[in-house]
Amino acid sequence: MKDRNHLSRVNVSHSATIIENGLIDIPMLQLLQADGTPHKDATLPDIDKETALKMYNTMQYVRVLDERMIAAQRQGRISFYLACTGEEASTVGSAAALQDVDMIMSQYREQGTLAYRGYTTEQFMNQMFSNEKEPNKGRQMPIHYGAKELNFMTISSPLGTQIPQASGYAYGQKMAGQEAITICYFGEGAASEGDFHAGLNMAAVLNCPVIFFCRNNGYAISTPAEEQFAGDGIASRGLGYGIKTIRVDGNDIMAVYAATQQARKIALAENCPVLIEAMTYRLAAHSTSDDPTGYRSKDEEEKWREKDPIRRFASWLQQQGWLDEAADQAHVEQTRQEVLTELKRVEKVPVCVIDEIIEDVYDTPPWHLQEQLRELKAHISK
Amino acid sequence: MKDRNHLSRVNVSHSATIIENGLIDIPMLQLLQADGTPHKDATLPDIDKETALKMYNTMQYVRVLDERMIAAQRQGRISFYLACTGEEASTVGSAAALQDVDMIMSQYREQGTLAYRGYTTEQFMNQMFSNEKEPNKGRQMPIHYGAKELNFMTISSPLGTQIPQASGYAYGQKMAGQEAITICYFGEGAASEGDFHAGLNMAAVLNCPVIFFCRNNGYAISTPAEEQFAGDGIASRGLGYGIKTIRVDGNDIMAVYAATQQARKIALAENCPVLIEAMTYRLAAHSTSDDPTGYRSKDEEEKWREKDPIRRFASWLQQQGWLDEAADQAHVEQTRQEVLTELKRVEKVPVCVIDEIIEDVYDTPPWHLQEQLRELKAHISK
Amino acid sequence: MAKMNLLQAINNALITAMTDDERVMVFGEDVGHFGGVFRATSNLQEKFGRGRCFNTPLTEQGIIGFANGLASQGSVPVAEIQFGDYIFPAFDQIVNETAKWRYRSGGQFSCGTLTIRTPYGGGIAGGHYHSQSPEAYFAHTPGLKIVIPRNPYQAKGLLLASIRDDNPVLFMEPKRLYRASVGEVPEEDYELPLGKAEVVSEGSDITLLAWGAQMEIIEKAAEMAQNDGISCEIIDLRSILPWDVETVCASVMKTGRLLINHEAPLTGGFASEVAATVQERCFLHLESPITRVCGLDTPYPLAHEKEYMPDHLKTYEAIKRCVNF
Amino acid sequence: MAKMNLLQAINNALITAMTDDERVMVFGEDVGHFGGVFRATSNLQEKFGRGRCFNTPLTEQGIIGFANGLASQGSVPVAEIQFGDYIFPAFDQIVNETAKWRYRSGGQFSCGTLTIRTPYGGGIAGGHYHSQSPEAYFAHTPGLKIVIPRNPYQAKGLLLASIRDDNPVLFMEPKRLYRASVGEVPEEDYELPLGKAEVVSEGSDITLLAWGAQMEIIEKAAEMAQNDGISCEIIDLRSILPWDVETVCASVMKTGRLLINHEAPLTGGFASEVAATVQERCFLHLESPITRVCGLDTPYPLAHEKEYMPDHLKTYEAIKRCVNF
Amino acid sequence: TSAGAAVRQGKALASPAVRRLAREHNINIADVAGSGKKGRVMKADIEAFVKGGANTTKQAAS
Ligand SMILES: Cc1ncc(C[n+]2csc(CCOP(=O)(O)OP(=O)(O)O)c2C)c(N)n1
Ligand SMILES: Cc1ncc(C[n+]2csc(CCOP(=O)(O)OP(=O)(O)O)c2C)c(N)n1
Ligand SMILES: [Mg+2]
Ligand SMILES: [Mg+2]
Ligand SMILES: [Mg+2]
Repeated sequence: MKDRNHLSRVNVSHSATIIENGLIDIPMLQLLQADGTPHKDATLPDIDKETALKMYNTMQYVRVLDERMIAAQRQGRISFYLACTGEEASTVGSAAALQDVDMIMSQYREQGTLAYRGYTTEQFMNQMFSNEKEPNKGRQMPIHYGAKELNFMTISSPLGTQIPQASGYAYGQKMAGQEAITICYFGEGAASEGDFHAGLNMAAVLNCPVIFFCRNNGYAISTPAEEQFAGDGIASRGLGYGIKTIRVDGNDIMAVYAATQQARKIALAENCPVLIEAMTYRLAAHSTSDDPTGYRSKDEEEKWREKDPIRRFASWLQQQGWLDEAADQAHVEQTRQEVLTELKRVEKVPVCVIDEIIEDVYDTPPWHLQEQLRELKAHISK
Repeated sequence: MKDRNHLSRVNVSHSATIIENGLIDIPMLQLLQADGTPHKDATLPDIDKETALKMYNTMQYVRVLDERMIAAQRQGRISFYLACTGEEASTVGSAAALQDVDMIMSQYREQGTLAYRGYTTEQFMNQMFSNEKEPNKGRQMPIHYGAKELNFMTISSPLGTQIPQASGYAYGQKMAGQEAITICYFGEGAASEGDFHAGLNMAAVLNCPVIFFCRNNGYAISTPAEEQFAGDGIASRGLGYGIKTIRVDGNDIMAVYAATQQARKIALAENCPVLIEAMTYRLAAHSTSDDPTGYRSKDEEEKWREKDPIRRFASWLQQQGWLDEAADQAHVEQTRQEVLTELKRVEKVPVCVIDEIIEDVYDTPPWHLQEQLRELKAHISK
Repeated sequence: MAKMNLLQAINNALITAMTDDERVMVFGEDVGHFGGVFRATSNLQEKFGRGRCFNTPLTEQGIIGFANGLASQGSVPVAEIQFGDYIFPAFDQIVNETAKWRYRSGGQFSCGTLTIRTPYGGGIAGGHYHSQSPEAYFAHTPGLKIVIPRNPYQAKGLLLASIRDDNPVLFMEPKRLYRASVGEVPEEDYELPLGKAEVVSEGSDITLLAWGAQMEIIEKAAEMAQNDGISCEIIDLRSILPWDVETVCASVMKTGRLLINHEAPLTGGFASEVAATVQERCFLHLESPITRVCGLDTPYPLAHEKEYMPDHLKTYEAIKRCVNF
Repeated sequence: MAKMNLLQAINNALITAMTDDERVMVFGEDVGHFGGVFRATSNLQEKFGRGRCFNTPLTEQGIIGFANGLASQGSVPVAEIQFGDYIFPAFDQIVNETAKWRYRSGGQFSCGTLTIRTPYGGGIAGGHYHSQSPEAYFAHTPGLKIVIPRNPYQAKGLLLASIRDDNPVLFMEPKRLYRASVGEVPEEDYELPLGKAEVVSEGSDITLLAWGAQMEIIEKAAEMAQNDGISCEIIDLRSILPWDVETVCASVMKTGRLLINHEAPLTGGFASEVAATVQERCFLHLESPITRVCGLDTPYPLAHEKEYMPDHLKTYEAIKRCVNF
Repeated sequence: TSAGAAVRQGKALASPAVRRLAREHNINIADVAGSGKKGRVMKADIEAFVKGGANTTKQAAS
């Protein structure tokens, strides 16, 4: 047995050093200025026009989807919705830096990743109308997407649970010899859960190729970040786990793209986790059940509206001559129409047959569930 | 509503900065050298002879207690024991820096704090023999001490649970306007529990006057620290919570004493938590159920035996002219006798009457427990 | 008296408790300035200050861990878990710590002052993470009390009693009734007894037992049965732990039949405990098998919520089966 | 065949499973080079490498969270929780995640390959944190299977079946029997069925039902009853969820009497589910009330462990009460 | 009928409440022939048995 020395890296001092906030600076990577012009000393990631436009269009797409679905919820057509307005760059930018083989485990505000992967309007609608065409069979509330063929793990409401799960998934990918990683999204609120601690620590110790992507959007429902933690954001925790950490401007899609590309490279090459903290703002209400006027000012929202990630990227694209404003407007309008059309079509699709109520509890329904279904059907037929 | 800005403290950079291990140095406070001589540039805390000797004698006392009780367990006189050999300075040194009004919430290897508070040999024995004289009424395994009059919270086996509890206790002390803090002890293993994360984060956000005292003794049963975490010990996590943090040589009682005094002062003055990481080594087996030869070398143990905290402090005391070696030996021998005598006396004390089996489940036994007791007694009387 | 909905009655109870005893503190996710996602803690922070009503970080295990420590110190914490479905991260703190605190310390310390409030139950299109009724998960835990009110009057009186009872209480609020249930509530301070079921209406042919939001369901079913000439005795259990065996058994001795209704899945639900106990104690009085009308043994579904629910129709059919057995 | 104790049988099953399928991975606190505090995972790291058998940090919620993710990826995790008493921090991951994974995703993903092993039960002077029998806490959770073996032969066959069953299984090991129970175990690969009870011996006057370590107890009690001329049918439930209603009811239809024994506290224990179901299905056959011989409704004590235990004497007395009802 | 006896396997088929009635009348319920489905003993059977009449005994019924 080799000797172990858990003090091998520790230096001695003879007067007390108090380690505290402010001791280290965790800067935020920003490549594009507010007007879309790159910072002078910034090196932009290599990106082709096609990818850039796909990223842009996906952001626009989810913005439109959010608007339409909030309206649909107000009209009572769906029961619930949760928008990502203001945070489109974080999720779309990171998704664009991944490969399709990578598993996405998300919290719930990451429709941008899903749209980028190719989830169609019809699929979105099927999920939100809980109908029989939805692979999750209408068993979960709206926004709990899941798409095996897109390597997008079905969303689960309890917060933080996906964090240690992502470590385990990534460990499995590594053991199976796959050239793939797992990315795990969560909010700065969810990062207070015990599962966050467990997941990050395990990933570090067990060398799991996983990207922990924290959307620090300033709020967890009504709770502001300052009542959520007292440290320097979530990034400052990376050090405590021995996890390489990058903080990025979540409203700058180029910065998010670059940081995630780099994180993926590190995770794969070194078989280790990387933590990204994207600084952004939840411009939307928490969900359609929420009214933010109860806990924050319009003024504060307004300041952030000016940092709109879509506008910033549009400006850059225009500077490249890749985006024509009129065509863009037309495209957005077309998307709106398409969403509306699908919505109208899909809301007529029926829900699953009642037999599905007992499926997927186990691999096959045990006798007692079969009996319960028989009784239920007999009752319904009365 | 005032505007909030969770980015107010964040600087911007235009190229990615990766935050990683090694970025900051968390030195370990050490005041006494291995031979007991103070480091040249060290300022020792003010300490009078009486306090110093009380600390020393308490260390010796628990060393003796541990030896005797391990023997008693081997002889089948008690069912279980857990020694703190090698870690006496961490617990005794920190206890000495507290006031009696401070609440102690410990993990299980902190008999030094209890002995320092004045828990008697008889009390130790009562607990370990689970007898009727024990305030916990023999309901828990040996070493699960609890003493309300000494402000020592009854120990609970599940690891880490006391950490958020300590935050809550301290919050209550603050709200009640007491000039008191809570100290919470735990091992580096327990620090992996989700409760650790919750407890530290809540203490920081809710301004709780609590000292989190981590004994990093290199092992959690058989699991070495390197398989427990990948960061720089537990201290490096303090930064992530925005908690003032001190790392200290856990085998140097003067350093532990100084650090804890300072921590207490900060906690009270600023109404905030302080994290202390004491670097030490579990010279003992994990417990009497454990055999460390299965997972570590004698050689490694030997290296640490040379850092014996008791010897180091003895040397310093001798240098002060406060300790006479012969008298010390005699005192140790006397302690041994006293422990043995109490052991023999107490092992004859009976356990609680059977009626106690239903007490303290609720404030008063509800009718169903009374009925269960009646049936049990009827059964026993057969 | 004032007309209040269930949320207002709870808010009113909290104000009463906090006014009466300054050791009472209310906290949880979003309960501070926002007043909770259901607004049960509205205005408390304004009235009693940030020290006594505050947001916590988003960690249920932390909330209950913190509350346990605070209770053991002598304060009177009323901790909110935002949804009953999210109480499970705190399961260890509740089952291993809260419940065993007094016993393990021989009564030296306890969490007797702790109350945990949480909304539970379905019927709100919430799917399996906003609809669970987890009472049975806790009912296997000596040391806890579990209390569930059925309307605003009950809610205020039982919550005040829970806060003041010297035992930790899990107080579960039927969220389907939060705004739907409205009734007269005394403005003054009053308590209703813990551990006591209430015979809501007397009858002779069968005893119907439920709690919380399902009380409406069995009452509706009883009305339907009444039209068939079946006389139902209706009991609100109110306390799940310890539960009122005496009242329930006295009723079953009289009627000879028992039906228990709960929303949680059948297997391992609390109805099983009731049935097991009653068949033992009232054996020779039973005219028909004790019947459980409960949720299916599946996660709480969304699209088929209506079918899943043990509603008045299923209950009515079961009553007839019992009586005609 | 080889003589093995229960621990060796488990170790042998793990070796068999890991040899057979390289996706099988074994992990938990101290399970790596040390081989687990009870040594159930001895030599696995040596044999199969650190990648497939490893220590985890000390976090039960993390262990199960990690295992859930790993299972959903297609690996076959066998996660150990060091003591059943310490499974509660993982309660959320098990009850809200593991169990609902397949359902919520419409079968797209599942944790079907997951097995959670944990020692449970008392009789080892462990007090309330090393003695609990938490099966009932989990039995209210559709989507889980719960399996408990009574001896080495059963342990190997049931564990292999659990690992290979395409549903998450909580496999609870009676730690009192770890070294105490020794028996012949085939060295080759075999499986015993999940969801099936076993009639261990036939009888006509009363059915005795138990699982795990309590099987010894009811067998002993049955012997005593035999001397009084009472013929007991003895059933090992083996699977707590889903449980074998058919076998148990068939037996009770025959004997007319049922006694259930478990170590966990009475209230809300799994015996209540069995009693509730059997009284409904075998109603007209019951000669006497279904009787539960269980732990007291207190935390598991230390000094009074012996008195707390539902032992053979209490069981024997209860048998007589049933038969002479 | 013999079929009924086979189903009953020597034990009575009856609700506990009916069993109580039998106890109150001090009769062995196994001696009573059931008029209900599969030979279930009903309250009326007990009452008839109490009033007497050899043809209400189990032997007579089988
Ligand atoms: C375990 C758990 N507790 C509470 C909730 C209720 N809840 C849903 S979202 C939310 C806030 C989450 O905030 P954050 O993680 O910052 O994400 P964001 O909404 O800002 O994207 C809360 C408390 C939940 N879903 N799960
Ligand atoms: C929740 C929980 N999980 C597991 C255990 C079993 N256990 C007891 S002590 C221990 C190791 C603790 O190590 P550490 O915290 O470093 O303290 P040390 O023993 O080194 O003082 C373990 C795993 C437990 N008591 N509680
Ligand atoms: Mg947020
Ligand atoms: Mg340790
Ligand atoms: Mg109370």
